[in-house]
Amino acid sequence: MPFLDAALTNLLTPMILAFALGVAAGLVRSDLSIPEAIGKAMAIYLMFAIGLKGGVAVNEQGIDSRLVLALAAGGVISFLLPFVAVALIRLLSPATDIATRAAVAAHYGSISVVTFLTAAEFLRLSGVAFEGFMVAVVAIMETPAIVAGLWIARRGGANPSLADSGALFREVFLNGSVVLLVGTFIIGWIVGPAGASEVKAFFDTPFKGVLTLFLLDMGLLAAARVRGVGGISVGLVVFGLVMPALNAVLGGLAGYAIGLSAGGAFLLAVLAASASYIAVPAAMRLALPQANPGVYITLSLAITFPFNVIVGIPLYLAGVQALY
Amino acid sequence: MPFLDAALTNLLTPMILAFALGVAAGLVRSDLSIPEAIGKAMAIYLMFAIGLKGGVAVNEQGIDSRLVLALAAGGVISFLLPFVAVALIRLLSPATDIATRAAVAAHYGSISVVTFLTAAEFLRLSGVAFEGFMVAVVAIMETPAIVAGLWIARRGGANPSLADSGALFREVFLNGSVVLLVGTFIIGWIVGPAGASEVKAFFDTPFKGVLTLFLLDMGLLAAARVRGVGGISVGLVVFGLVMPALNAVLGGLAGYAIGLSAGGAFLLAVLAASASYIAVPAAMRLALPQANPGVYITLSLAITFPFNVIVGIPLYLAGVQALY
Amino acid sequence: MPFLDAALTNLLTPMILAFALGVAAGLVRSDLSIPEAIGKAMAIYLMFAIGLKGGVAVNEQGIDSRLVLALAAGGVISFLLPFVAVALIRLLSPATDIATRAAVAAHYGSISVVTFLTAAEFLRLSGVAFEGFMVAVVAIMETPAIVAGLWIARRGGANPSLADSGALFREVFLNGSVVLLVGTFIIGWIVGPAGASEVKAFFDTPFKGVLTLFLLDMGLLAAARVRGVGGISVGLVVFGLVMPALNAVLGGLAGYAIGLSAGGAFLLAVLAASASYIAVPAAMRLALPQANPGVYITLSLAITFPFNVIVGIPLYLAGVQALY
Amino acid sequence: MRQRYVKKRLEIIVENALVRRVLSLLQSEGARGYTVLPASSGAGDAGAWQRDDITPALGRTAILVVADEDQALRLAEAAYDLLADHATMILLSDVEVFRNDQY
Amino acid sequence: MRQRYVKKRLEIIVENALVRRVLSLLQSEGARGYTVLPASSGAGDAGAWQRDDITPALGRTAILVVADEDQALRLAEAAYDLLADHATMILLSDVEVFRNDQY
Amino acid sequence: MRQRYVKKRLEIIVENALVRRVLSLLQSEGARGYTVLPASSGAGDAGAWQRDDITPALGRTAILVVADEDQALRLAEAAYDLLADHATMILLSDVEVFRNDQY
Ligand SMILES: Nc1ncnc2c1ncn2[C@@H]1O[C@H](COP(=O)(O)O)[C@@H](O)[C@H]1O
Ligand SMILES: Nc1ncnc2c1ncn2[C@@H]1O[C@H](COP(=O)(O)O)[C@@H](O)[C@H]1O
Ligand SMILES: Nc1ncnc2c1ncn2[C@@H]1O[C@H](COP(=O)(O)O)[C@@H](O)[C@H]1O
Ligand code: NA
Ligand code: NA
Ligand code: NA
Repeated sequence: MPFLDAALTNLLTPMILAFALGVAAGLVRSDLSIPEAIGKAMAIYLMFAIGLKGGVAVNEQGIDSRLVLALAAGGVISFLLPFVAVALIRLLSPATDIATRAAVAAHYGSISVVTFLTAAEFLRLSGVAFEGFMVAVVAIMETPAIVAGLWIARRGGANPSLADSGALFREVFLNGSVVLLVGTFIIGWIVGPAGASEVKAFFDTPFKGVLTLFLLDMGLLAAARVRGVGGISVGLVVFGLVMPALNAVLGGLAGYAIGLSAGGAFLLAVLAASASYIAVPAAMRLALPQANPGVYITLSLAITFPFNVIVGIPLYLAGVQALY
Repeated sequence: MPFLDAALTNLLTPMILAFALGVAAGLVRSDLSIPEAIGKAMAIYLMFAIGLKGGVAVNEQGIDSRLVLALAAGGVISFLLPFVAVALIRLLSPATDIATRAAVAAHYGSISVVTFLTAAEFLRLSGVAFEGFMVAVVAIMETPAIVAGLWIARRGGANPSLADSGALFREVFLNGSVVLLVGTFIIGWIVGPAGASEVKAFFDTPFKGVLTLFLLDMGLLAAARVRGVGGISVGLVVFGLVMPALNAVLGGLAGYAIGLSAGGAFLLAVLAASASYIAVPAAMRLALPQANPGVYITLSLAITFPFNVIVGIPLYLAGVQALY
Repeated sequence: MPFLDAALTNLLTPMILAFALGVAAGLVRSDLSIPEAIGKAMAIYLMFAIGLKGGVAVNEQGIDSRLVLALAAGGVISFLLPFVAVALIRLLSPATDIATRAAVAAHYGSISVVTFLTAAEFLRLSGVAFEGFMVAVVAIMETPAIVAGLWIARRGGANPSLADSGALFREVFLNGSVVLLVGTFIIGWIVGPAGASEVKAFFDTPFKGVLTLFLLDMGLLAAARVRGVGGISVGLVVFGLVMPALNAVLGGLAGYAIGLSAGGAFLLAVLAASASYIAVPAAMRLALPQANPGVYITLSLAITFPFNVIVGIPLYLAGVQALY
Repeated sequence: MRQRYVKKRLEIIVENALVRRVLSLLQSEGARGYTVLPASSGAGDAGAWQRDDITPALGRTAILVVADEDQALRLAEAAYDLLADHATMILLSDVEVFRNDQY
Repeated sequence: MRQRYVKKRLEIIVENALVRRVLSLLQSEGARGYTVLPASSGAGDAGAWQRDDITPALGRTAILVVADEDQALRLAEAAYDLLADHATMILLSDVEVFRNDQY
Repeated sequence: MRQRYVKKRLEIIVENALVRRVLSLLQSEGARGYTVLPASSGAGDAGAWQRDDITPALGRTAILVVADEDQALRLAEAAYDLLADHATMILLSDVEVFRNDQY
């Protein structure tokens, strides 16, 4: 059974085991914790590294129409998925109020960078190539879902506070992750492989180790949210498991349709499947304060993230490979 | 004189010189300091790295009865050394109250991870092999001494606050260092050399450099405690120098007796000789608040740690090698 | 035009582009930021690394009279440049009060370590050798300018608060950067290339990458100060651009005169051209609180630092090479 | 004995995501100064949060403003209006200072 | 002018090692909310400490609770009992709030 | 009900570069204890600052001292004199404690 093999290959990497260790430590309430500044620094490091790498790949491979198609697909997917999500929540958890529903939907349209990174490492481990420009797709998918989510909320009568919408949209579109991913992507594009080799020993060689430590932290933080699961309805928990799989199908098909390689389509599936826990919560606290953060953070961090990282990634790859 | 040579070899590494620089900077009251978050991150990195390495070694070498023997010996030593310590304090500093005596004793039964790391690097530099599973012994020796110390305190009439002893023991046995060492040891065991090679560039190659920076920090922190030495009795200072040497003899003999290699016996000697300054102080503040932290922290950090790292390590190795 | 080529070579490194990214992110008010603890840790890492490297170079190359000459030249330059600076400010911005004038002058006599590092990397990229002991010159140039600045202030009637001058001078001469640079220089000198090779994988191989990340941070911080430019006179802005160029000429000529290599003379030019933003502001807040920090920090960080790093470095090298 | 003046200490504990807005409100309402203090963790009706979390938006920050009673009340009410929908805490108390003109 | 309500501000400065226990005490005593604030360093009868130390246990943290007078006193006394043996500081002061029902 | 004692809470918000001096002043003036709390950012007549800055000297820190009224006023005045030229903020307010002898 090749899928179980793949799942096991994924599971038994230091990365995923570190995540499991973090979850275990968190569940037994150990005082193990990684300082906030270090978590933030690792996130910056990881985004700098992949932005750079993606840009270098584009410098080497040149741009073709697929880059533009992939960016467009990413943007459209991020904007449309919240509509799918909101319908699914209404079905699975009718009692959830409209503001919370819209906020959750926005999270599932947007993406999780770490899920993407874990998936990219899994591709490397599996020897599957992918397009370097997929990093740019990561950046483009962060924010359209926020717009969609707020639009859904307004249509549903949960008035988002858009009084200061200029400020809001600046904060959303210029949030740190987007600026860093786009900026380092451009740097990589400019300097190319020769320039990047200067900093390879820092941004490339130790990359997987940093990701491993980061996943330990993610495990600790996901476990800290597990208690929150008790506070949400069964329907929402089901949503947190079904939505990523459904989104992966949509993302994978879109990637196939626009002519990405199997690796690229898989990454688009993973991006569609993943849910935000940084940029979107911040935007929702600003614009939809009535929505319950206990619901959207718990779903995204304690349910969907572990599901994607442990089960989803090998599953989505098997699915995409069946297509090609 | 091979011992002096060895001592000099130890002394003139960047690691030990960085420790000396830290001490010097601290003593002249320079404002040089390493942020708390960075110190904590380096500690996590170092424990992750050695846990992983130890587990990989066990994966390669297989388990034999010596692993079980070494774990048992470590646990017993950690539990028994506080009884030796408390007797020695009574002898050298009769005026010290019973609570403080018991707390100090607990510190000397437990261990210092950085002392262990410095000793392991010294072994590598000296070309002496040792058993990979010694890392598991580090983890097992952290906590039995706490139980012994509290038992000594209660027997002596200094009632430890064990009202919430369930919480206390969870906090003690699931403290971050123990969970991290054990967890990463298991990860290393599972993934083996092939899996670990994925993250070697992060957890192995730069290891010594991180340890060097960490020792700079230790030097700064030890120096910050030197003023505390003025507040403790001469007898206690003598204790802080004699106890590690005595414990090293006991630890080394135990290692010899259970059939460890010279390197392994030396590391057991170092673990016995080292004193805690993280896990045990936390436990003592919870359960023995009457004990004077000015005494136990100063002894452990400003006297025994520098003694072990500068004089003890080459001395203990010379001693153990004389045995083999 | 070889200068434009060189300027472009400098500009299109990941380091300088990261600085530009930081500036851009700061100017559009993105919430991208690097935690304080990480910035401090990177600064410590960079200083440890170059101190060590400089000491190792001296261990290899031996000391000759040029080391002593360079140290003396550095000290004298740092002490004298404030007098040039204060005259230039009086000329360009007569309305600036004497305390602020003296404080600014002290900043331009002292140095910026990151400017030095960026210049040293530019030399390596350009294949130009330089004397390893230049690191010691960095350390020696940090503080004489402070003494000169306070002397200028007192002479001008702006009474520095020297009540507690013992404390002040200890704080100034034992500030973290100086202690770290000197200390690690000595460590490198002692351990030599063999010893340093133990920690090379941490302090040397990833160096440029850390510098790149640090320059991203510098860009963010420089941009945060740009708003301050509106609050200072045009004369002062002109000063912030003219002074470094003038100081570079003086530094370069001094290096040439004392027989440094072209690379060494260039680095002395860069040190002379650079302005402090860590040690000197601290000293000025203590001893010259009347001086306006909005002026000296803005000049040093938002004007002179970017000027040096982007335009100055290739310019000064072209100038020095014309001399040799 | 140096003369002292009675002022109000206004403290606003607010989600990180809103700090920028509160500070521009304070500025536009004419506050002379403010000090921002970090918080580590907390809990309230809207659930628990901690600074170490991956989601910085849920973290809280304390904003301290010292001002004349009138001004402090005005600032407090403006903050209250701005933050009406948000999980926030606004505190007012008495405080004495030496410099009357600084606030 | 919006109505204000007088409450008590309770501050407990306690060793890091004890924060968890104090928070569960507050919870079990029915506190509606709390905010934890970091401290950098300090000194008292039990000696000096600093946050950057290798031994986090000696560091201190400030716990802030706003509550009705009765409740605040009850919490303060319970904390005092819990921490009787420890080097701690418990402060009570007056504070005004806008939302009467939040505390 | 346990007896409470009225004390003064003295808060000094001061530039990082001056913390050491203020603490030795407090010590030499006989303060029994103090607690130092970090601050993140701020603004006042002397401009804005933030802790993340490259220049730590401009950052601010809050020093908290609880003492008897007399002692607190003496400390406050001494601090005021020491810091006369500096951008600083000194606050005094009322606070109640359980242990009369600790301050
Ligand atoms: N009674 C309280 N005492 C202290 N802090 C509180 C209190 N209530 C709320 N907070 C703080 O304010 C935040 C928001 O409160 P809430 O809207 O009740 O969730 C909490 O997370 C706490 O940090
Ligand atoms: N008078 C005081 N003012 C402010 N903080 C204090 C005072 N006394 C004690 N503290 C704080 O409470 C901690 C424990 O106090 P103590 O039990 O006196 O050592 C000290 O380390 C300080 O952080
Ligand atoms: N009215 C105020 N409220 C709160 N903090 C203030 C106030 N005024 C000044 N500060 C703080 O004290 C520092 C110095 O104040 P200033 O001397 O006015 O620049 C500021 O940067 C703030 O952190
Ligand atoms: Na998604
Ligand atoms: Na021991
Ligand atoms: Na200069």
